[in-house]
Amino acid sequence: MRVLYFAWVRQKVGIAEEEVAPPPEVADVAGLMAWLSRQSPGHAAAFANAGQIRAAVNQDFAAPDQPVGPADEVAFFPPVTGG
Amino acid sequence: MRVLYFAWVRQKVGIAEEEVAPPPEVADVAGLMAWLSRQSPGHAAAFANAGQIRAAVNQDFAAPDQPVGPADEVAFFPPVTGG
Amino acid sequence: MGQVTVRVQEAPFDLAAESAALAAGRTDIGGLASFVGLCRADDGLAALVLEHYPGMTERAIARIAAEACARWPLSGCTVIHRVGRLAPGAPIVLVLTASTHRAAALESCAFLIDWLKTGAPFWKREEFAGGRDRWVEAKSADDAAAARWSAPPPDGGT
Amino acid sequence: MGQVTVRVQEAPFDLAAESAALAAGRTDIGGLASFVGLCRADDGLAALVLEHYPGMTERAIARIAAEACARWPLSGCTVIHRVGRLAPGAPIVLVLTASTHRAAALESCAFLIDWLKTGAPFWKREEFAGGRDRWVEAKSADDAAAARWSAPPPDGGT
Repeated sequence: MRVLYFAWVRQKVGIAEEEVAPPPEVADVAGLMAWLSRQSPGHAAAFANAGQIRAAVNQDFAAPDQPVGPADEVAFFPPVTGG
Repeated sequence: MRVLYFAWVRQKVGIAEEEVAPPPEVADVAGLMAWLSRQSPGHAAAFANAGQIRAAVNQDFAAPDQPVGPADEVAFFPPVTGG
Repeated sequence: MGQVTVRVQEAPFDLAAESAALAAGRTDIGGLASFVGLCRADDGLAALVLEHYPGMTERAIARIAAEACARWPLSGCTVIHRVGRLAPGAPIVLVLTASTHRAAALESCAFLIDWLKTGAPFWKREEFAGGRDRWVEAKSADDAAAARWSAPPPDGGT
Repeated sequence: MGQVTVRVQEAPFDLAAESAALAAGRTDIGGLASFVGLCRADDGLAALVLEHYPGMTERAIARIAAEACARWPLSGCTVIHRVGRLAPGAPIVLVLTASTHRAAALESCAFLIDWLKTGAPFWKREEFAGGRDRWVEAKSADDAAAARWSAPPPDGGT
């Protein structure tokens, strides 16, 4: 599974993207966030306040209960501020 | 009193402007329209349907009861269609 | 009050140049909204001929622009209205508004074009192939559009 | 559906050229509305740095543009969003809409910029003199502005 980070989420995690292989019980966006937050102090800092994080699965905005699998591209980022 | 005509009002009257000296009892826009409509067949045609005519006194839109006097510039025209 | 520019002219206008002029030397403008009205070739139109009331036109537009500046916090606004004979596809009118915030720019731009349609002394005559022509009639939809800006018009305009 | 152009780029855009491209060869467009968002120098800003999610950005904007074309009878629309480092006063985003009727052009332009603020993956970081920087926080006012287009967003974007 490919995971991307943007803006301050990227800065806190310390990398822009990574390939991860979470265990099968990690089945949705919220589960993936919880699992990722245990991978390093940077990940923990980035995901400390889940309410400030938004996600996309395969380049569409995704809710916490959206399923994720090995073939997906999942991105985490702060609320968007374009325009 | 200077009177100006625009658009099809001008075409029906046949002139773009004229100096007029109505009698003293012509005291407002509506009175002036009634008096002008008796000045020529062109004037009569132009003012035949008063509801289709708008007026300005001294370059501000004016209601039928707006007073007019010898020093005023009065204009008659159809509803505006700019923009 | 913001910087107000009002012009009535036969010549075309330059949207980019007018935008640049409104924003020149400023770093407090967050949004520039514009509307350009164009001459449509409806029903085989050959040309649109615009007539206006020189003197009153500029007064009326300046008053509408001042009203926009009073209602919204504008850095400035520009209104340019062409007159004379215009071909299908030609630009007729430009409204340009600048503000710190986008909503003020967008809303005041809509306000200005709605009021220009009903509150400034312009008249359009359509010329068709073969010499037929007709005066454009005022639309009740335009009156309704202007009326939605709830408060009374800047002037007693209908 | 109208002609839709979406671009994400570092380079500046040319409002006049984009307007001309949208109206080229057509005589059925009555109104062109545009919005240009500019970088304000609030609080001594030295530069604004825009990051985005390549791939998703274009998808998200194209979906918002398609939604605009579905809601209003547009001849076309153009959305250009810049990324990278921008100086105060620099243009950031262009929204341009064309329609037979002015209300469709004006409303869809406001719709597009409101949704771009909340539905496309861009993030702004502000750099100040002396090296201090901060990420711009999302504004609840922007969510409210997008939400006023009553129907749900084109995507599940927050």
